[in-house]
Amino acid sequence: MKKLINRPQDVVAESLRGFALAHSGKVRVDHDLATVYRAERPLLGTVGLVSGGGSGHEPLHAGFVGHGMLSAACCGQVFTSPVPDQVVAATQQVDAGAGVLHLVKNYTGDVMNFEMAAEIVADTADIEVATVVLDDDVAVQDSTWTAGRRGTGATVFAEKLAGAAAEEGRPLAEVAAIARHVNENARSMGMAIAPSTVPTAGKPNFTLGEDEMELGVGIHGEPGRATVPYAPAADIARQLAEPVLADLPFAGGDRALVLLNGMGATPLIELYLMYGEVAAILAGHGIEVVRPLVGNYITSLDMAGCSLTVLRADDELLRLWDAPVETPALRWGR
Amino acid sequence: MKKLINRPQDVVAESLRGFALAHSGKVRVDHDLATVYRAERPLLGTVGLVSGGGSGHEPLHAGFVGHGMLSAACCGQVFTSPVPDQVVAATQQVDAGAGVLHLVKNYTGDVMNFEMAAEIVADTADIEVATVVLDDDVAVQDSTWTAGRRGTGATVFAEKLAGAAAEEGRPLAEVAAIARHVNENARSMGMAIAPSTVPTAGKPNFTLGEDEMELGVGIHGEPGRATVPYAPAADIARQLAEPVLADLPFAGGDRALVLLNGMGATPLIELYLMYGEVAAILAGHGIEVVRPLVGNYITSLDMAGCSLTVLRADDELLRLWDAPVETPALRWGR
Amino acid sequence: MMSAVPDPVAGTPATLGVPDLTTWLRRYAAEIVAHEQELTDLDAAIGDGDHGANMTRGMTAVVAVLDQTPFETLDALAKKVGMTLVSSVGGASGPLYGTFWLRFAKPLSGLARTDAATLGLALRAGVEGIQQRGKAEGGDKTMLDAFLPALAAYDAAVDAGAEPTAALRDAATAGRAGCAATVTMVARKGRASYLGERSAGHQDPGATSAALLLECAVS
Amino acid sequence: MMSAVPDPVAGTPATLGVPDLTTWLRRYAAEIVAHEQELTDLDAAIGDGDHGANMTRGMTAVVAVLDQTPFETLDALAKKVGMTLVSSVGGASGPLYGTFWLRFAKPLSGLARTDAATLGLALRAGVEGIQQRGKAEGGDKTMLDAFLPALAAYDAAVDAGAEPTAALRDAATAGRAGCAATVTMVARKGRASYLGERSAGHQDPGATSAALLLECAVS
Ligand SMILES: Nc1ncnc2c1ncn2[C@@H]1O[C@H](COP(=O)(O)OP(=O)(O)O)[C@@H](O)[C@H]1O
Ligand SMILES: Nc1ncnc2c1ncn2[C@@H]1O[C@H](COP(=O)(O)OP(=O)(O)O)[C@@H](O)[C@H]1O
Ligand SMILES: [Mg+2]
Ligand SMILES: [Mg+2]
Ligand SMILES: [Mg+2]
Ligand SMILES: [Mg+2]
Repeated sequence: MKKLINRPQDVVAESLRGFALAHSGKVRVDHDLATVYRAERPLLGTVGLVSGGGSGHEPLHAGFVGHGMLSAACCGQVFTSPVPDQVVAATQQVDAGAGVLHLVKNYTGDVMNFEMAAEIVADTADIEVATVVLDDDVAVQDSTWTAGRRGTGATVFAEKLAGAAAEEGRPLAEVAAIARHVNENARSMGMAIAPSTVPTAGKPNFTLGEDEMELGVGIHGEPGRATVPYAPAADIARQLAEPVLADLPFAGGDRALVLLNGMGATPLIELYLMYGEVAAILAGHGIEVVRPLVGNYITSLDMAGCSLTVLRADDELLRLWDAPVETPALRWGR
Repeated sequence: MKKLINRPQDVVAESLRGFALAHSGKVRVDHDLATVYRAERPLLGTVGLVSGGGSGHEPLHAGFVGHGMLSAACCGQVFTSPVPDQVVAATQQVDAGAGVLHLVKNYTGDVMNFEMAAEIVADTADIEVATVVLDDDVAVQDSTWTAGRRGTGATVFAEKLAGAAAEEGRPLAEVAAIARHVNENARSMGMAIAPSTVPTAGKPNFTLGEDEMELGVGIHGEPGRATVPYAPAADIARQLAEPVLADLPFAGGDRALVLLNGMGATPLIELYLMYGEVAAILAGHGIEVVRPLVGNYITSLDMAGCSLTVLRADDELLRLWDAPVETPALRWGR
Repeated sequence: MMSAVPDPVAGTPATLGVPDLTTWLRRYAAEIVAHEQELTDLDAAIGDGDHGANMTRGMTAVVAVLDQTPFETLDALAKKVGMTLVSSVGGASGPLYGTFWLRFAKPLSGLARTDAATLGLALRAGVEGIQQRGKAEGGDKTMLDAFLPALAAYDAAVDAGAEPTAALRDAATAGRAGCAATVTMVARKGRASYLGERSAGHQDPGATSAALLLECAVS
Repeated sequence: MMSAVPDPVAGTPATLGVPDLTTWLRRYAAEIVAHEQELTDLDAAIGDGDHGANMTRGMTAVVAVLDQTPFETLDALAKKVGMTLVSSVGGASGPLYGTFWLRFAKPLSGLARTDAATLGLALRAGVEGIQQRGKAEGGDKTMLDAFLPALAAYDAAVDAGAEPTAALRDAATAGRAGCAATVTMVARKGRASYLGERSAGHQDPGATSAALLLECAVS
């Protein structure tokens, strides 16, 4: 395993050190609790947005802390959800009297740690907490008997759109409703041509032959639902888009926000090419992409591959999307 | 070779197709000549900025077309400079009466093709053209008897800073002087832990053992000056920073803009970690980083590694850096 | 599996005291470190490859607590262990093992030593805590597939009049068997469930660390 | 190296006409395609691995022109070839080979056929064009290391009274030898120069495509 790191156990702490220096003045990092805050104090009476999860998905979540998006991001170890202490501290820090929304990707560990944190906050502080769990990944069968679907690309949309609503001063219930609405109207699917390597593990999580790819992967280097033959981009786009579109289902005339996301080691030249293929398929279904986003936004360390997220948009979501945002990874309007 | 592509020969054209769709309304793409323009017409009396080069370095250059930065980017085939036809057309299109600056990275092919284009423009049109050749890479020995140093990370700074000057309505000579000033005050050095693969070549340009890395690489997948033992990030940072700082040389008290750049396949978590190491070294030399930039800005396809660019800053450069920019890859202030 | 540490329970067959629990935890920490790569590899196959690092981080933190703080009662010790795991592990295993020890503490309130029956209540409370927190059942291919049969075996032994050591030994044997049985299961909870049928054929990492935990009580 | 195409010059030993140059170019295009991987591999070793793709793209464009447009004079044909290469190749080789043909055209102005001496002037003009454009010299490990000895051999043959075919054959032999000599050279121009001493031990890709070009004139 070759990576630009020192000791594998120190990766998250040391990366946060660089992150803090790279964005000083904009964010503040609590290094003891590996938690990133906006540099500016929250506006009194606005809802706080706390998210977090395992590290290795950069820029998610730390890169989305800032005006118009998250109030705080709790960074776990690589692919390991944060602990309740982090979430409790963040919740207390960002509360500005209007309550705090926890945005949680649906993984057993994330759900349980945020749940314990919410219990602790309920027991010890007078802060209203709402939780929205994101589970947009159609690669996983949904069922009450399983861990359910994973939270992936919809998280980026939820953080931006709920963040914009919070910035408008809307109450906790409405901000949470927006995040829930995003989750209900978004679907994702991912694939990989090369696995990722967790630093402390030291070797790839799965192996693939020269003519194989992994379909339905998540963002934790876990193998996907199936190993299938490596295929041209046009074919991959179809294998991602069809299950996504069929699941909601999306229909002709729908407007959509689309994220064509890189898994961390796939260069932009390929992501744009993939986006061209996906856009053609969506156009063929009569779906109008009103806001496309192409790049590395929710990654899986050094995995090579991509994921597609389609979010059915309405005027309100579009307005929230276009609202100013100023974070390390997403910025416009200021 | 596995990539998210269709036919290797079509990569550039198809990627540009997706790029055009992803940024429609902001950029306009001439697909016949593989050239990207701003969607809005140039302001009369402002200098046009044309750059370009081989593809495979995304977001450079196409991702830097827009308000406050480039007027047009001519995209060559992968790692192959554009042809004069592209540059001639771009120069004619973006001229708004104040002349056009060609920003050229110092590679034999780029220099000759831009040179031929400038000759053709001089012969056929009444457009004043100035050319600034960027050669900031300290890995290569400079000499009038060789091809000279490569243009790498300084290009990003030159495009932003000259672009801001052009946006202010300053005359061609001044805009060119800024680009030249940037080049004279910037130094870069790169390294790789894994090589890139040119799609049409189908295999990596060089090979590295599990405990080797390549020091002094450029951005064209070419081998570096030396294969050295793979080392921890702190050590790599030293191997990049020391030759960079010694070359200008930089001195205690200098203020600097710093680019810690990913080569395409290195995830942000590692780039931030590397930035932390570099920042510590710069601080140790008494150099104050006034504007850091961490991410994939000038890449080498799917090469894993990073490069460091340090630009000695003054108040004017800082002001130009902070000026609004609105491009696919760099955006603030609007 | 057998460690060189002498059996702590052997000298006090009828009860388990604070020093015994301390020795158990230290031995577990050492075994986790020794099995870190194995746990990580198991997790890489059907999860995300961090279970070894997670458990090592957690048990290292527990050992640091043991080194620093003397405990008078079993519940104070177990509660601190639970809180330490919750605060240092993260992921699925952090809240689950954390909850195990937090709940384990309750029936032992104020006790410096416990007999076999009360220890059984503590184990049951701990395992039920895992069930409540994780909403999994036996057969879902999780740590419960080690804990549930272990608990049943413990209770059966105590019902038959066994002392803690013997009952824990039966629990460890059943836990290891339960862990082995996860190999053929299709996961319905945790990360491995994403793999569907592909999860069969691999031993569950959490069941493996749970089997280890039980073995460390007696070996 | 020997192609199955019959020698075009053989039938008209004293002169080289438009059909001969056309055949030369078509043969070169075919040989470039046949050697694409080799040129790419050579370029990967000391450059950026695109010389094969570059030359294939350029010569494919040239063949498309030949298929579409009839040419009456050598200079019209050569000029169009040069412009086509400049417009389709890019990189270092595009301007250099483009300039070669653009300058090659000049001494042949208005001619449908050329004798050995005038052809020599055209070759010289072409090679000098490469030198002017690229500012390299012999020994810098570039295509010039094939072209310069080839030109000298051509001139010597013509001075000794050779017809075009024979002179071109000498040029091809010298070009191939010059290309082989690049193996030991340390590059001072082009991308390979970044490697410094490490560039030694590899044959220059541009010298290889140049040697091929000369061989295609006669084989
Ligand atoms: N809902 C659950 N109930 C009980 N145990 C679970 C549950 N989900 C996961 N586990 C256990 O947790 C183990 C994984 O732990 P770990 O790898 O540390 O966390 P993560 O899955 O978050 O990476 C699994 O092997 C399984 O035994
Ligand atoms: N200055 C120069 N003069 C003559 N030939 C050169 C010069 N620079 C490069 N070359 C030739 O060009 C060849 C490389 O061509 P190519 O790979 O197509 O372009 P690039 O180097 O831009 O990728 C080299 O092998 C060398 O023979
Ligand atoms: Mg995990
Ligand atoms: Mg090239
Ligand atoms: Mg795990
Ligand atoms: Mg080349």
